[in-house]
Amino acid sequence: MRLGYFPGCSLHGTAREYEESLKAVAAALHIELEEIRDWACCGATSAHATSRTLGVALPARTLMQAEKQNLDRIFAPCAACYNRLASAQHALAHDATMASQIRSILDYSPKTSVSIINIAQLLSAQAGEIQKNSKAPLNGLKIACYYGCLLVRPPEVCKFDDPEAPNSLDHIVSATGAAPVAWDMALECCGGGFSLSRTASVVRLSRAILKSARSAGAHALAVACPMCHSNLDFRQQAINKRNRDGEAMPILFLSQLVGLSLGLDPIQLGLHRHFVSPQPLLDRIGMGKLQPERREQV
Amino acid sequence: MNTSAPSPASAGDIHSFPPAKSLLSKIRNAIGLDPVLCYQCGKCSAGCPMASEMDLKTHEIIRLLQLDLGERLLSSDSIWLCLTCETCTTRCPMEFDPAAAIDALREIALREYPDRVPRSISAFHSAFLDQIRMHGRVFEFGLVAFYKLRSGALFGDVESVPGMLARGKLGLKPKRIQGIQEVRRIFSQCATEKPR
Amino acid sequence: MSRIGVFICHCGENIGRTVDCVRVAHNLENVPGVVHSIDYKYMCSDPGQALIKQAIRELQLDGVVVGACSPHMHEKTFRKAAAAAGLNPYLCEMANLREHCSWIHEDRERATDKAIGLARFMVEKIKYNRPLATIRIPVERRALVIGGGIAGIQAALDIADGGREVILVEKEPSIGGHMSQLSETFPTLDCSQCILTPRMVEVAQHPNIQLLAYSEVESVEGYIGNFQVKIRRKARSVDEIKCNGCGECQKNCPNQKIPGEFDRGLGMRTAIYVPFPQAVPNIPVIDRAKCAFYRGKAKGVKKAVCGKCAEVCGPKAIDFDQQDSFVTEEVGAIVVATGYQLYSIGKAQESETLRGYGEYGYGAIPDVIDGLQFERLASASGPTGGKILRPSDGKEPKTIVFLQCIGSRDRAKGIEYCSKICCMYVAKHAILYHHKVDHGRAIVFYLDIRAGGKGYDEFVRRAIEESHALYLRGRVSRLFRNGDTICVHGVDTLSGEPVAIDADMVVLATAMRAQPDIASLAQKLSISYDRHGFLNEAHPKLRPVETNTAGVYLAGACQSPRDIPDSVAMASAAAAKVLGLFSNELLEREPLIARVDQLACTGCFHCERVCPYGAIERKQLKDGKGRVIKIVAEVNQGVCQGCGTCQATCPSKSVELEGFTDEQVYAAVNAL
Amino acid sequence: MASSFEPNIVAFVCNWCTYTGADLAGTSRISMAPNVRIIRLPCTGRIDTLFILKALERGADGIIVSGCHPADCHYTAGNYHARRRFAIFRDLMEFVGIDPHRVTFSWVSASEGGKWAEVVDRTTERVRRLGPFRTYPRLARGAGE
Repeated sequence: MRLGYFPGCSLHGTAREYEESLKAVAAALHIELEEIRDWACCGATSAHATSRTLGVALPARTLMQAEKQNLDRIFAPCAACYNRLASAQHALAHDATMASQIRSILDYSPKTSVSIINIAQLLSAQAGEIQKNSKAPLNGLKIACYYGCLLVRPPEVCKFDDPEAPNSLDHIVSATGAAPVAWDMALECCGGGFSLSRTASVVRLSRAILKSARSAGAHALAVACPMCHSNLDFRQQAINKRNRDGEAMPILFLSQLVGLSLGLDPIQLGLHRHFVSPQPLLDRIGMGKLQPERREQV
Repeated sequence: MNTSAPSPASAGDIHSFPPAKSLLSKIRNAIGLDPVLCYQCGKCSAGCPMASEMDLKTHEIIRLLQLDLGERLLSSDSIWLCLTCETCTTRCPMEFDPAAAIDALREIALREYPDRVPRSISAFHSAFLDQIRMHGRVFEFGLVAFYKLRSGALFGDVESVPGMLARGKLGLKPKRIQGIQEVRRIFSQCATEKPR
Repeated sequence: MSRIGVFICHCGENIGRTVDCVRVAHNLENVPGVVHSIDYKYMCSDPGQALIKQAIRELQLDGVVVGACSPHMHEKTFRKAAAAAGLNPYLCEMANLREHCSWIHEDRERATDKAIGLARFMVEKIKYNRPLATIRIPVERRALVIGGGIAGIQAALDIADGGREVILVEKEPSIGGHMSQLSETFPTLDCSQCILTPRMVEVAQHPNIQLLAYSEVESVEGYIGNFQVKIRRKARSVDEIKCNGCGECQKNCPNQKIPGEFDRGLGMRTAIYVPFPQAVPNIPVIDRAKCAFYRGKAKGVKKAVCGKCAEVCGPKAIDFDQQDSFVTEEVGAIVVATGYQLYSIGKAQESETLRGYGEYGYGAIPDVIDGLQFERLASASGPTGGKILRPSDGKEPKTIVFLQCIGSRDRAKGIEYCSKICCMYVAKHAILYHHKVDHGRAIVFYLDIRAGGKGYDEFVRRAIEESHALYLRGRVSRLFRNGDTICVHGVDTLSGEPVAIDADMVVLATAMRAQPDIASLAQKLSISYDRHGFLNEAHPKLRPVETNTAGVYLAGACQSPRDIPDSVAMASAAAAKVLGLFSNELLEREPLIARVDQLACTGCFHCERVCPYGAIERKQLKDGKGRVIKIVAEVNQGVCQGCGTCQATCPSKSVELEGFTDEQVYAAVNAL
Repeated sequence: MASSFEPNIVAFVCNWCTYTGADLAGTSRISMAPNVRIIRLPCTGRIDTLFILKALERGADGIIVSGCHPADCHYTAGNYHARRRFAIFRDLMEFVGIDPHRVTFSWVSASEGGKWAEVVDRTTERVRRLGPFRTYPRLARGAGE
C-alpha cells in the first residue's frame, strides 16, 4: 500500500517520536509512506483565525504538491494537519468563490477527489493486521482513547466515525490487546494552540481530561495529535506539580501503542522522549527498562 | 462602528434600531450561512471549553451579530479566546457554524480593531505565521523565541528548554523549503493584516 | 356553447395586488363565445355568488368560468351557485389565478398576461363541457378504525354509539396505545389508567364494535362507501375463544427476563405475556422470537424444548401451530388513528436523515432515560410501583435534570418541528417528582415554553412556583459520567451563565415522530403524508380530519403531534364525519368517470389491463335476433374513480373521461 | 436576443399530487417564473402523449409533465402507466426531432411546493436557452427532400 505522507511541522520537532513510531509501524505493516515533496505548514489555527483564505491556501498548496506527485491518498497523522487539509478540500469543493480565489493565488486548481486520511482511518482499516501480527499483545492495559477535537469535528468535513460517540480509536486499541475504558471526556478540548499564549487555560482543560481518564481507571491515554500530546504530556508536569490529582498519566501516541503490540523496540518507538515516563506502563506489560542512561540526562 | 445616527427616541447608550446592517452581511457572505438561523438555545456556550473565560459567550456573540452590534463584538476579547474546537458547530441544532463565524469576525477585527487583540494571542499568531513566511514551515525553537519577544513573556517556560533539548524535541537549525517564494506569494495575496 | 360568463375575483388584495383583474375581465370579454365578463372583490362572498346567479338567469349563460383561487378551495362553492341558478354544475369551471398566479409572481404585467391565459384555457375548455348528472351509489354503513389508542378508541365508540358497526384494528396485542403507559395526565393530574381503562372495556363490550387486536391492515380496495379491507390476524399462538385470561401461562413461563415493551425496558416480562394487567383483550400472546419452544424448533431440535404454558393451560388454549389468518371486511369509511412513535435518542436510526444524540449517552449511561420511561417510573402500575428510583441502583434521585426539545426543533438531527406536548409533560414530571420525593430538586432545560391551552400555562407556573422546579433556558451540550452521578453541562441563556449540574438522573423529553411504517399504510389507502411521515389532511384549516381520498379520515397524532384532548376531539370529529356519511343509504358522487363509445370500441381491452380498479366490464352487443355482434368494454359507474388511464391508452379513442375529454384538453391547448 | 425571449410552457399535471403541490407553492408564496401554465388532469395516467405534440404545435416552447411519486399515485398505478408511455415517447420525440430537453418529466408530491418551483424555474431557464420551438425539424426536412 502506497500512501502520500504529510508529516507536518510538529512531527519533525516536538513530536518526533510520533513520526518515529509511525515509520516503524508502517514498515511492520508493509505500508509505504511517500512524503509529499517540499510541503509547507498547514497554517494551523493561526492561519484560519486571521485569514480564511490563508487558512485554505496553505493546505491547498500541499494538495497541489501531492497531485504533482500523483498521490491520490494523503495520510496526515497530525490531527490538526489532517483537519486543515480536509477543511481546505471541503472549502474548495463547496465554496466556488473560495475555489476561484485559490485558483488565482496558486495558479492551479487542486482536485477535490484526493482522499485525505487520518491515523484513526489508517489504523482501523489495519486492525485485523495489527491483531494478526501482534507479538506482544498489551493484555491488561487500560487505555483511555482521546480523540480530541480535530479528528472527528466538524462531521461534514471529517465524514468518518460518530462525532459524538466515536469508536475508531477504541477499535484500534482493542486490536493491540489493551482494553479501552469507557469515559466521557474523549472529545473535550485540551486547550489546543493556547499552549504558549494562554497556558493557564491549557492547564485547566488538560487537567480535567487527565482527571476523568484517571477516574475511569485508565493506565495511559492514547492520542492522535501532537498538540494534544504536548498539552497532556509536557504540560502535565505543571499540572501535577500544582495539584495532587494522583499518579502521573503516560500519554502515548496511538502508533506507539500499536508498535508495542507489534513487538517493536520502545526506543525505536520514541517512548523515551516523553516528559511523563511511560515506564510504569511498560512494567505492567513486562517490558524492559527504557535505556536508563538516556533517561538520566533528563 | 455603530453608524446609525442617534434618533431622538434613543437616549444615550441605548442602541437604536434597526441598526446599519454592515457586519451581519459581511459575515453572511464570508461563511455562506445566515446568523438569523440561531434561535439562542445556547448549546454552543454550554459545550464551549473557553466559556468560563469569555465575557461574551458564544450564543451572545451570535446574538450581537444578529443585532449587528459590531463594535461591541469586534472589540471583545472573547472572539480571540475561541480554540476552534468545533464543538459548537458540531452540536448546533440549526446547522449554523459559530466557529466559522468567529473566525470571520477575527479576520475583520484584525483590520478594524488591531489594538484590541489580546497581546499574548496576537503575539503567538504573528510569531507562528512569521515562521511559515520565513521558512515555509514552523520551526518550534524559532516560534518560541519570536513569541517571547513579541509577548514580553520572556521567562515563561524557559525551564522546559533543557528538557526539550534532551529529548531531541527542539531542533536549533531551521530548514527552509524550496518553494518558499510560493508560500510568500500566498501570504502577500491573502493580504492578511499582520497581527501585532 | 356560446353564452359563457367570466367572473374574475380580486380575492381582496390577494389576486388584485399582482393581477390587473379589470384588464383580465376586459380581455376575456372579446373572446368568442363570451357574452359577459366582470370582476369583483370577493366572488365567493354572498353578493359575489349572487352576481353569478343573476347573470346565469338574466343572460341565459350556458357556461361559467370563475377566475379565482384553486378549485380545491372553491370549485364546490361555485358549482353549487351555478346549480342554484339552474345551470348544470359541471358547466362551471375555475381558473386558478391565486395559488398558481398572483401568489407566486411579482411582475404585474406578466402575471396579468398569465392570468388571461389561464382563464382562456378554461373558456375554451368549457365550450366542450357537457351537463352531467350526479351518480348515486350505495354506502356500506360500517366503519373501519385503524389503531386502538385513545384516538381510535374514541372514534370507534362515537361511531358505535351512533348506531353503526365498527371494526377496530390494533396491531399490538392490546388496545390502549401510549396513553395506557402514562402515569398522570396534564393539566389536571388525573390518572391516565383510571380514565382510559373504562373506555377500553367499553370497546370490548360494545355490541357494535368488533375488536381485532394483534391485527394489521393488509390491503384496501374500493372507494368511499364501498371499501374491501383485508386484515391480517397475526398468530397469537393462543386460541382467543378458548382462553379465559387466567394468567397461569405467564406465571409458569420459564423465560421471565425479557425487557418489557410496555415498561420501556424498565420492567421484565415473560415469553408468553399480556402486555399489562388491564389489557383488552385480556389474552396473552407468545413472543416467538423469545419463546424456548419456537427457538428450539428453529434450531431443528426435534423434541419440544418447552411447553410449560400448554401444560398449565386449563382450557387448552395454547396453539403452537397457529398461523396468521386473514379476514376481509366491507366498510364504507375508514378512520386512521395510528398514532406516533417516540424519537429514538440512541445512535441507531432507521432513516439516514435522522441522527441520534451521541452527546447524551442514552443507552450507555443507565440513569439517562426518556420521558415515557419516567412515566413508567411514576405510574402506580409501573415497575417500581410508582416510586421514582434510578434504573442503575434503585436509589431515589435527589436531583433530576429534565431536557426538553430532544429531537424536536433540531434540524441537525432531522426534525424541525415542535412536538407540542413536551413542555407540558415535563412540567407534569417536575410536579409528580416533587410530590413523590421530598426535597427532590427538579431542574428543567427548556427553549421556549409552549403552553397554549386551557389551564396549560397555569400548570407550568405551578411546576415553577409550587413544585420549585428550576427552569433554565438553554440546551445542554453534553452529559458526563461523574462517579455515580451525571454531570450536566448546560447554559442559562437568560443570564448568559454556563452551568454544570450534578444530577442523579436525567430525563430526555423526546420528539414525537410519525409511525415507522406509515408510508406503506398511506399507499394502501392512497392518502398522502408530509416529509416527516405525518398524514396529510385535505385542508389544514377547513377539512382537518378528512384526507384527499374520500371516505378516509384522520384522528390523533398520525396527522401531527398532539396531546390527548386534541386527539379525542379530532377522533370525535372524524366520527361525526363518518356518521354524516352514513346518514344516507345512497352516496352522491361526482360523475367525472369514463364512458365507452360502444360503437367505436374494437374490443381490444387495453383499458381493462390498465384500469387500477377493475372497473371495465365486458358487454356483448347483439343484433335484433340476439346474435352477438361484438364484445365491447363497459365502465362500472360505481367502481370507476376517474383517473383516465383508459382513455390515454385506448387505441381507437373510444373511451372518454367526462370532464377531461380529448376535445376539452385540445380546446385548452388550442387557446395557447 | 435569446435573453429577451420568454418561453411559453404548458404543464400537464395530476390533480392530487402536483396540482396540490403547486397550490402549496402558492400558499407558501414561493416565487417562480410566470412562464408556466398548468392544465389540470386527474392523473398522469390520463396524459396522452399527443397532448404534448399538440401543445408544441400550438405555440408552446416547452412542456412539463408531473404527477405523484412512484407508489404514491392517488389512483394506485396511473403514474406507472404514464411512465411507461413516456419512456416510449422519448424515442418518438427524437425521431421527430424535438429536443428532449424541451420536455420535463418529474414527480412532485402534494407536500413539495418548493420542488415544484424548482421544476418550473429549471425548465423555464432550460427552454429559454433552447430558444423558441418552431417546427418538427426532422419531419419537415424529410418532407422537403
